[in-house]
Amino acid sequence: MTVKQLIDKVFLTEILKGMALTFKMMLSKPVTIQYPDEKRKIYPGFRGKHAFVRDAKTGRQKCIMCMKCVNICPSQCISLKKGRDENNKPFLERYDIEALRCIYCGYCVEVCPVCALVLTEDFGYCSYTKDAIFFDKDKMLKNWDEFVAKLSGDVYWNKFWRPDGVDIAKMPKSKREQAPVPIRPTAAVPSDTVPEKKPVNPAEKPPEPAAEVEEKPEEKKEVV
Amino acid sequence: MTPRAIAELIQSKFKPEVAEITEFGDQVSVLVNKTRILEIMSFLRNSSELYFDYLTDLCGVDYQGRKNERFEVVYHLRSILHNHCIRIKAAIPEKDCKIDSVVRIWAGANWHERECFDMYGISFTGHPDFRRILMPDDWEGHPLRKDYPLKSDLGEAEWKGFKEVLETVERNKKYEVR
Amino acid sequence: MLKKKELSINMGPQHPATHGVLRLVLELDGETVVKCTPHVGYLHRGTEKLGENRTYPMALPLTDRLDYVSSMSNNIGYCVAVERLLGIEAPARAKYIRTIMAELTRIANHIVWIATHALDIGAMTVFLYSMRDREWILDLYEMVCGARLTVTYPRIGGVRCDIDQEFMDSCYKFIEDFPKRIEEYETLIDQNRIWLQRTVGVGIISAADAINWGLTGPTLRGSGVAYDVRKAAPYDAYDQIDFEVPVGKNCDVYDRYRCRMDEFRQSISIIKQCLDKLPDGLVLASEAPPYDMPIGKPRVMPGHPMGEILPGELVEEKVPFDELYSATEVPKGELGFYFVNDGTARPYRMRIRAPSFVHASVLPKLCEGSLVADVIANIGTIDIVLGECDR
Amino acid sequence: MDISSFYGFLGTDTTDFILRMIIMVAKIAVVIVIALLHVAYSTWFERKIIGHMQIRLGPMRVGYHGLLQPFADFVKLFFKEDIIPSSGDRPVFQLAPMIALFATISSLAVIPFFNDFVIAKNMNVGLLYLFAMSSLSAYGIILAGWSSNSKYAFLGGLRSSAQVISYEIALALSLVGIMVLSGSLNLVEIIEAQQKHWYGMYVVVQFPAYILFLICAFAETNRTPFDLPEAESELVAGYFVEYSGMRFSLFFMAEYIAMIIMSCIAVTCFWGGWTLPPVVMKALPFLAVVPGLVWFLLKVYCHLFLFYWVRATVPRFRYDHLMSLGWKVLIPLALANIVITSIVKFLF
Repeated sequence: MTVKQLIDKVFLTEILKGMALTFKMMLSKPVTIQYPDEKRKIYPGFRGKHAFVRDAKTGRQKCIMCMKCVNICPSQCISLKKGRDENNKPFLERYDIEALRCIYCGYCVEVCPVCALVLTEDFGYCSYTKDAIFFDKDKMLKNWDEFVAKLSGDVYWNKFWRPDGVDIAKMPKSKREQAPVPIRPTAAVPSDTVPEKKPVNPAEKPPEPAAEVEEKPEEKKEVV
Repeated sequence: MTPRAIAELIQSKFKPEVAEITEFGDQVSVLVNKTRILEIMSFLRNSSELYFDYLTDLCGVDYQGRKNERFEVVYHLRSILHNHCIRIKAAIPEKDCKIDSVVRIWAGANWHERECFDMYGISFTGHPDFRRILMPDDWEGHPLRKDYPLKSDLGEAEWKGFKEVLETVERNKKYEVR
Repeated sequence: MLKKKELSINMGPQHPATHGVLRLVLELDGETVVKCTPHVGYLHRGTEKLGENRTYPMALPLTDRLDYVSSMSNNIGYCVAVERLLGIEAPARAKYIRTIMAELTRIANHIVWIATHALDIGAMTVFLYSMRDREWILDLYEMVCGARLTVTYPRIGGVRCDIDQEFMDSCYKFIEDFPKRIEEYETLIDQNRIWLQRTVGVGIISAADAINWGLTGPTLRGSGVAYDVRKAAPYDAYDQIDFEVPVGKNCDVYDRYRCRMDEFRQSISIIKQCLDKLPDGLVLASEAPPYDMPIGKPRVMPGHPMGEILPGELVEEKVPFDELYSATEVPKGELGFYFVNDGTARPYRMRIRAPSFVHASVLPKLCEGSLVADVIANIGTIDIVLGECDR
Repeated sequence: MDISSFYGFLGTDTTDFILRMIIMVAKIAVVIVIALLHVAYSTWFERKIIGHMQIRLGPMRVGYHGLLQPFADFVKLFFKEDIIPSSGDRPVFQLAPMIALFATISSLAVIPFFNDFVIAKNMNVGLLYLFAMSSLSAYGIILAGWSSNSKYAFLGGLRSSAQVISYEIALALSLVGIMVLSGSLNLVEIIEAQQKHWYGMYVVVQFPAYILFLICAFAETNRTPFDLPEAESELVAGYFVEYSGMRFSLFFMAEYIAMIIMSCIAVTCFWGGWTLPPVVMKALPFLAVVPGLVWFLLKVYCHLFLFYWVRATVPRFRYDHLMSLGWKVLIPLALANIVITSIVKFLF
């Protein structure tokens, strides 16, 4: 045993060093965040509460009922029902996400060909009932409104709509051309006055998603 | 030694036991009969040129309807000294669903074999502490078998503790926050 | 005559020091453990069965839930395995990104380990210091993939999205800062005489025994066996990176602690090299399967009248199966995936060789004959997560 | 106790006796209330100190920086359900926390807080009384561990009894040096004896004994690193694992009062109690206007801070190491200290 070791042993050097560290830390700034009062920074692309992108032109969701999200959801928490209106045009009758089953993998956002789905940056949603965390079509749109109300700026872009570093050539056309979505309604039509189930006039509809409505479900059938 | 060479060495040593050698990528598997598995394994463990001192993994596979022998027990062996590995598979028929335990050779096989029994119902003779491991002790059936129902409308018949669980849920309903 | 009877204690499944729902039945003679029987399975979710009924991309998020403190490494292990099975080569950039992520995860995992291990032994402050630093890594995860714990960031054939400059800067800053943080932990415990008394000479397992029991990772390396999958069978960018494998020599809890502390430093060096060398390019291989991978039909023997083999039907001629065992070095040890593939996009058999499962099995060997307090030190030193152990 | 008052009761001077009794009761009430307030705020103080040492904030919600937290805790604990294990020994289970609390709280009787303020004045076996009471509180712990009929609690109780027995000896021995130097067991006289020297504090001449005393005090009060009886990672909570609500808080209070009492003993025996060293008083005579209680409390707070500081820094001992430290290190050192002190005292 060297002299130094002896000194260390008798005078509890290492414990005193530790105590010096804790004392120093006592005077330094704590790292705690007082949560509801201050919030930590959330990075773009955070996978939180589900929402439908409200199309600024039509004021409705952009879903084209291609069933891709339903099919790849690993926890099978999405269900979709396609209805036909009186003109025999398909429309989204039901779209339900059981958020309590969701595992927030974000596959649905990435696979959606028209970027209709988004996992927003809201994470603090909880409730005493399961119904409040069961998102149907209207709630998904409402989630979007709540989310964009907190955003500054005019457009929103989710990084999983077209992930960086992935070959764009392999993405569907609508995805390649997807621009950041405007978050304030651009058309004169206020969103809540648009009837959800109005008879569809093909001329009024945005051409691109309508074109895909016809082909996607067939493609899905092949897959299964 | 390359996996291929190891497989051929095993074949030359235990000619009648080796049923098949398959290769995928750089991995070679040797299908052997289960009767002399302990002998083969001791050879692999103790021979100085092979020296498989390390049992990486032991698991079962259910080939229901696909192969003659329904089950296979798969041993992944590795030699840390020589840095080579091999896969040994022992075919197990459904009727005689047991095989000798290799716990005496690799102590680490203990829990793997218990799990294999738990999931496939393959018995390991000579195992020191043979009982279920992941499933409850009173569980019926072996969940990883291919004929185990994924979803069942049998309700309580699926698991006899199910009824009890339902009763407990009913009893505890009054404590639920509304 | 007085009759002697052991006091049996149920440690767990709800116990602050069993790191989850591990249950140990201890037979005590005074404070000495005579017999220790671990019981696992309280967190069994049937991941292997679930995996057999999902396509390869869909089963990827399941692996997050195995070892939930190092979910990124599990993802990478799974992706590497599936890539080997499907014969896909990830682009170089993706490989480097994965290596960075795997090493960040190693740091994050070891942080949780040192935190809980120290907390079990009573050094509460280390817990909070290290959790502070883990937060940074979780922020890095969130920056790159939007999730903090169950990341699902890698995907088969690469990674989900590229890393950006903000991530690089933050990561550089982290690796610059982190050595100081390690010194803080070490100031509190490394030479502390109480820590030494609690760890040196406790939970000894010799190198031969450790190999025989199938231990891997730092738990094995603490016994002086320099076995590391990153060196033995390199994957991702590990063959282009220069790093050392720290080993212990006394085979006790303290040496395993030292091994992990040294791995912190090695991981920092690996991350630094990867960031420096990071090549340009895409992060997803062009042949990578899409998320909605078509399931396809199982391979059958040629000329079979049914086209497909029905259950229960005996087929004399064998069906070709692809079999692959792929191992990666996750922070806890060797995570192996064994796939049997019948040609569909679903594994016919998915087996997860979880390091925690093997490590938990060695507890009786470590604990028997030692004191109750050593049981706690031993649970800490094997670094188990029950999500992975029970699968 | 002031024995003369009992003579008064038998004699004619009854009013005088009643007056003395009233003063005595008032004194006791004041001391207990202040002690309990100190307990309340020492929990807050501890949580804050340890919080900041662990780069946290500690309680922040109840009142300004959590200042009302102790009361919130009290209200919560008071209204919590009192669970008694059905297979436990019910009367003993209920009695144990009270024994623990009252044994510790009665130690306050002999602590001289300032100039003449001692509840039991002229108690000439003050130190012995303190030792007796602190051992008695171990009964509460042992009984709690036994009566809970839980194995964890039982182990905690066993550990506690062994720990208290072994450290009691070292604790007492570490104070023998003080007794030798002051020639008294009366705490007031010990303080007065310290005033006779220019340094005014025995810590200067008895530093090793002081360190021994501190270590033993940590062990006596079951504080980290000697918190084996309640080691939360091994025995969950040790002897009070089955206790809840108010009974739990009695143990809690007992622990904190014991800590305060240990600090008081350290201050009294080593730091000159309410006095300042004569050399300081001579240099800075204006300090005389500050009441002695302030110095006393300041010294006590410093010791409490030390308790918290150590808790934030060190890991927990293992049982066998604890025992070997007590018997193989502390007791021989304390004995050596006694021998050296006696020789030095004899020679000079």
